[in-house]
Amino acid sequence: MDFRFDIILDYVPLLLKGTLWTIGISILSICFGSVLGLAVGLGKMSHRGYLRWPTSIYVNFFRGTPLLVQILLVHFGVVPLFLGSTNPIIASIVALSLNSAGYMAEIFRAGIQSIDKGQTEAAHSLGMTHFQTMKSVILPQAIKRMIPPFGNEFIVLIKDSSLFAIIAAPELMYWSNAMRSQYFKVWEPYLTAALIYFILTYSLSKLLGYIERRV
Amino acid sequence: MDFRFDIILDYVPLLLKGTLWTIGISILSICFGSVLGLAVGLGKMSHRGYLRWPTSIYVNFFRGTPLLVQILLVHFGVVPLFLGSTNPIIASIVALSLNSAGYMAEIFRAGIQSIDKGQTEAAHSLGMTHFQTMKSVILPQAIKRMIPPFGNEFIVLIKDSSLFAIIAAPELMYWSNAMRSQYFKVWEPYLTAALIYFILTYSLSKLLGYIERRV
Amino acid sequence: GCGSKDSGGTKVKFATDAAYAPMEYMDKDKVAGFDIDFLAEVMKEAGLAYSITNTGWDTMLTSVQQGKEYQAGISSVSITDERKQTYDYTAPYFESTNMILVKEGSPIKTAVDLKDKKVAVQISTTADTLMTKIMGADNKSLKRMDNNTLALMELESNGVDAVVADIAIIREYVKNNPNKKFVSISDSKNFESEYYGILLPKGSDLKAKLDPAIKKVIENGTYATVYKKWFGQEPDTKKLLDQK
Amino acid sequence: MTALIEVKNLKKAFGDNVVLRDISTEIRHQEVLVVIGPSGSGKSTFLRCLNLLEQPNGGTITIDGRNLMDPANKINEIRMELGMVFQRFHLFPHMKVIDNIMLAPIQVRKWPEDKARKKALELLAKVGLADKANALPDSLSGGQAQRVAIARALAMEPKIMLFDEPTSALDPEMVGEVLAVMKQLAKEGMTMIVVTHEMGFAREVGDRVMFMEQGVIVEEGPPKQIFEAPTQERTKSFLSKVL
Amino acid sequence: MTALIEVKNLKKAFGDNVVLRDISTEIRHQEVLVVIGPSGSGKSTFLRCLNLLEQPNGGTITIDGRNLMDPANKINEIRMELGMVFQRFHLFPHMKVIDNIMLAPIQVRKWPEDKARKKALELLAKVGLADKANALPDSLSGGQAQRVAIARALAMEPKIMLFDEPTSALDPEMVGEVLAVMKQLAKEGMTMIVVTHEMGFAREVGDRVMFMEQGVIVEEGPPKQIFEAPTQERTKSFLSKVL
Ligand SMILES: Nc1ncnc2c1ncn2[C@@H]1O[C@H](COP(=O)(O)OP(=O)(O)OP(=O)(O)O)[C@@H](O)[C@H]1O
Ligand SMILES: Nc1ncnc2c1ncn2[C@@H]1O[C@H](COP(=O)(O)OP(=O)(O)OP(=O)(O)O)[C@@H](O)[C@H]1O
Ligand SMILES: [Mg+2]
Ligand SMILES: [Mg+2]
Repeated sequence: MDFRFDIILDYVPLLLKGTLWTIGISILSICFGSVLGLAVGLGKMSHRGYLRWPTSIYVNFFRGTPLLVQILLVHFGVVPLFLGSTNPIIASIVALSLNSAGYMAEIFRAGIQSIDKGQTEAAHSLGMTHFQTMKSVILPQAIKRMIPPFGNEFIVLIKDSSLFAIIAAPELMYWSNAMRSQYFKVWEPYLTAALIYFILTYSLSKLLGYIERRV
Repeated sequence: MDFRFDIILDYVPLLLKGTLWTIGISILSICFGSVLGLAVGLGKMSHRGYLRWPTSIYVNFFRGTPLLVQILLVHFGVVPLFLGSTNPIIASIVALSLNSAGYMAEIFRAGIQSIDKGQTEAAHSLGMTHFQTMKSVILPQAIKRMIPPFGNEFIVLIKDSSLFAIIAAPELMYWSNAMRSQYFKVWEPYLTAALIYFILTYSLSKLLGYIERRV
Repeated sequence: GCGSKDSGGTKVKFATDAAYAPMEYMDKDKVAGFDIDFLAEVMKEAGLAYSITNTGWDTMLTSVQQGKEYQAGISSVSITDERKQTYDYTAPYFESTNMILVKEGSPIKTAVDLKDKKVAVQISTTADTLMTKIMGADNKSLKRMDNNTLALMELESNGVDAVVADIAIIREYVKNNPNKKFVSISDSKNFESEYYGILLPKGSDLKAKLDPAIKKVIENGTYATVYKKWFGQEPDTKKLLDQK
Repeated sequence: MTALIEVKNLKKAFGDNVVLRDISTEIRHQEVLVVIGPSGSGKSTFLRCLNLLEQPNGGTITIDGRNLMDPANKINEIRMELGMVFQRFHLFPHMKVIDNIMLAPIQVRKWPEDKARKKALELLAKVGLADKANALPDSLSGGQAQRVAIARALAMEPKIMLFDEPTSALDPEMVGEVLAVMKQLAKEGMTMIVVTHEMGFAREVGDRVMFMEQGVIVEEGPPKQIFEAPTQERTKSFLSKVL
Repeated sequence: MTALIEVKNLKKAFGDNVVLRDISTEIRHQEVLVVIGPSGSGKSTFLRCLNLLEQPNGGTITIDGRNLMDPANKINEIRMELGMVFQRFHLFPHMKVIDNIMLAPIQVRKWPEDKARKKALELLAKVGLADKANALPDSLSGGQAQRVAIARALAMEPKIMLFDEPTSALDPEMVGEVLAVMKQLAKEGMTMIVVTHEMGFAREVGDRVMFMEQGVIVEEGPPKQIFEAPTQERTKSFLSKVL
């Protein structure tokens, strides 16, 4: 096999630009996804049917269908509805946020339910309200337990963002595809992409391991 | 929007055939992936460096790079090496098994480590060997705890199998793409696919919930 | 790049799927290719400001159909009766035919020989449509790959006996891989000529502006210059102009 | 003198499992009531009903004249009047000892921070842990943690203290230090309900001992009478096992 | 008569934390040794070193003439001679009571199943649980679970039984039934090392009491002497807290 390093070198600036987009899209999505996921997760744990039902459906839908399909629905359906036109970057962030919220909701739920019921009871016995208990007692503890699954979700999200190449969001995979179609080559673009993704996810997992030990 | 149910009806036989392939590929992959994942997971927990190192790298690689890249590597690299020519179905099963083994390894590890250390000590204090303890005491308990993450992994795998459309494995997404290609329509094929994927993953999660309660 | 909000202004916005070298592809971060150069000449002739964005295939199809964000698409889209139900086209601007690529020494001589062989095509192309007709929609030996690069890789790795793709693609590939011992076969009997047109929403008023400009560019020799730049030979402009 | 807590025909079931059958009793101001009984007899459930950690299925509970079952009474205001100490401490592990104690006064009683801190330091001194204000709960021994838990409950200035087996998760040599704090509290006139297996404490500090079994009060009376001359067969047999 | 267990200069540290400093003692055949001491003094670690659940850092342990530190001795064969009972039972929750007891004899001693079953039923009868053979561990009370754990250890026919606070996770009314089984064992001549806070048991059944603190043996001797006339200040102060 004639592996052409020259075309990789040619594309390095664009691949790096794409990597920055990948990182940016992922960070924004995990932020929005976490906020939305917390709301959905709390809704799913609620005693009230009118909160529990729709949030359950939300989680089932976003966890139960391929991201690919969700991307197409957001890109061609949701974004044009609000903006009047398509926009691959906004669609990427919206789709990935909605999708990861489904997973984050379950992470929040599991994290909260992993806290000993005694903590809640102790807070209640002191006269604290449900909201005060959640805010000052449960969430601070739950969030610490959520770091590992949260980290996994972030890693998944970075890899999933590669799917946005199909709606031409200018992230890492998009430029790999451009390289492929210019030179009719598969290995050079995709092995390079794999390496970059690996560096991203591996450093992230090391970072998270470090945070986990520190907290 | 003019939603054309007639072209969906046209494609129903092919979509169903594709669904069967999706199910078949997923089941075979989760089986192979579990066996391999158990081996890798035990290796990762080993005290011996020569077992722990390679298995760690395996897990990091398969969890740290996009499946898309792994598919291409297996399809154009690994399978032709052994068979002399490409074969999309074998490549799908191999790639998905290797990939899910990386995740199953972590599931096994977490499941085993979730069992109270006292169980191991009790077995050891009775004179049981490490292997006997694992087989008769730890694994039977760990496997029960692993049902939920195992179920999640199966669901992820079903959705991931949609990526095999790009190397023309005749699964559900492939026929949806074919439908899109024939009629230049996006909604009909992809919404139909989303619905079928949802039915698959939703029934699976219900089934797993049932098993979990029964065991 | 990303599109701007204002679609009703002066600029005509074109979408393309720049993954089809040499017709249209990404040369680093710029869209390049025959279609792109040709479009530049046409828009100059028509006196219209325009921009072109790489949106990917699906986005192009969907958004041109709506006609709101992108008013036209240029991406080696063959004019077919099926597609005419959903879109309008400008006058044809390019004659293409599909070609077969096989390895040296292959017994395949014509398209009919492909019937019981394994064939790879890019999904959604006219090659896909043609081979679907010859081999049948549910034939497992017909591998509809995500893109032509994968189809060609499939041939290299012995996954298929032949690839069918647009002549420009096959030529570009052979040019790029001179030492790989591939043979390209044209079969005008089974693979009729097809014509590319610019994709427009149904009832678009752009057709009235673009058609004369296209005619002019072809007639005044500009077309031939661009064609030669990309394919190194003279186009058959008479045949193109005769098409309706 | 009228009762501070009045319990009438209290009933509680979990599904089919009837845990409290028909409990009626009164607790007077400054009284120390010791509750004993075998595991599963409903002792904890009884305590937990008093501050509505469990919702009773029937009967009435009146605390300081307020009917707990009346929906007009805010549950959090009632809970402020009852301090509770649990078997397994349930300190908040992510907060320093002093913050554990200050949390509820600030959030619930809306005290300014310096007032809450002053009170917290006072209470820490009282339970003998003035030097542990900035320690994290995980660094405390069991006996220390339980004393902090007592201080935390006292910080809300409750009228009544509920103790649910406060020493049974402790190593034997730490039991004494917790019981000492409780004795001191009783001496200062706190009204207390204590579920415990420490018969020495019951004898010395209890004004009244109540023996529960299978959701009913089998027998109650002054410690001397219950321990030395129980009238019921079941009381006798239980005491023979634990004394 | 020579010693069944001989411990010489035993040392054990976890990282910087030296837990056993220099332990030397002997246990004779049929002797019952009771180990007492405050939390963290190294009592559990001492027991766990005897059957190599912890690897000692120094010193020698000789059991029935075999040197534990000698790599030629198979660790599993040594462990077969020592039955261990833990504070929290550690029954295997996925197996019926009888299968818990039969597991090791079948897998380790390679007994045929019917022999193992016969032995298991015998032992269940002995601990008073003949009717629980087919119950699952989770359905047992604490006292029952601990008696099953004793039967499980006895099924391997060990020469020595080690008990690590076998009653301190139990409700008070269940302590008696477990101690009764242990007394019976002692009477039948089993060699036993018992870590416990049950001073009544120590006095009645113990041949010798050993008081540990901070990884050393502070004092040892017959129960009467240790409880009534301890020579060391530390022993006195500990006993004053727990008696
Ligand atoms: N939240 C609950 N859901 C269902 N059953 C419960 C719940 N809490 C307690 N029970 C049941 O109620 C009964 C009495 O429990 P309770 O904790 O009040 O007993 P107790 O006297 O405090 O026993 P112990 O001495 O073991 O603490 C038990 O059978 C228990 O299983
Ligand atoms: N696996 C371990 N790793 C690190 N330190 C340990 C480990 N096991 C015990 N220790 C430490 O060794 C010391 C003695 O522990 P050990 O359990 O032997 O005490 P103990 O006398 O049995 O106390 P207790 O009465 O609480 O059971 C403690 O400081 C403990 O923190
Ligand atoms: Mg209780
Ligand atoms: Mg211990």
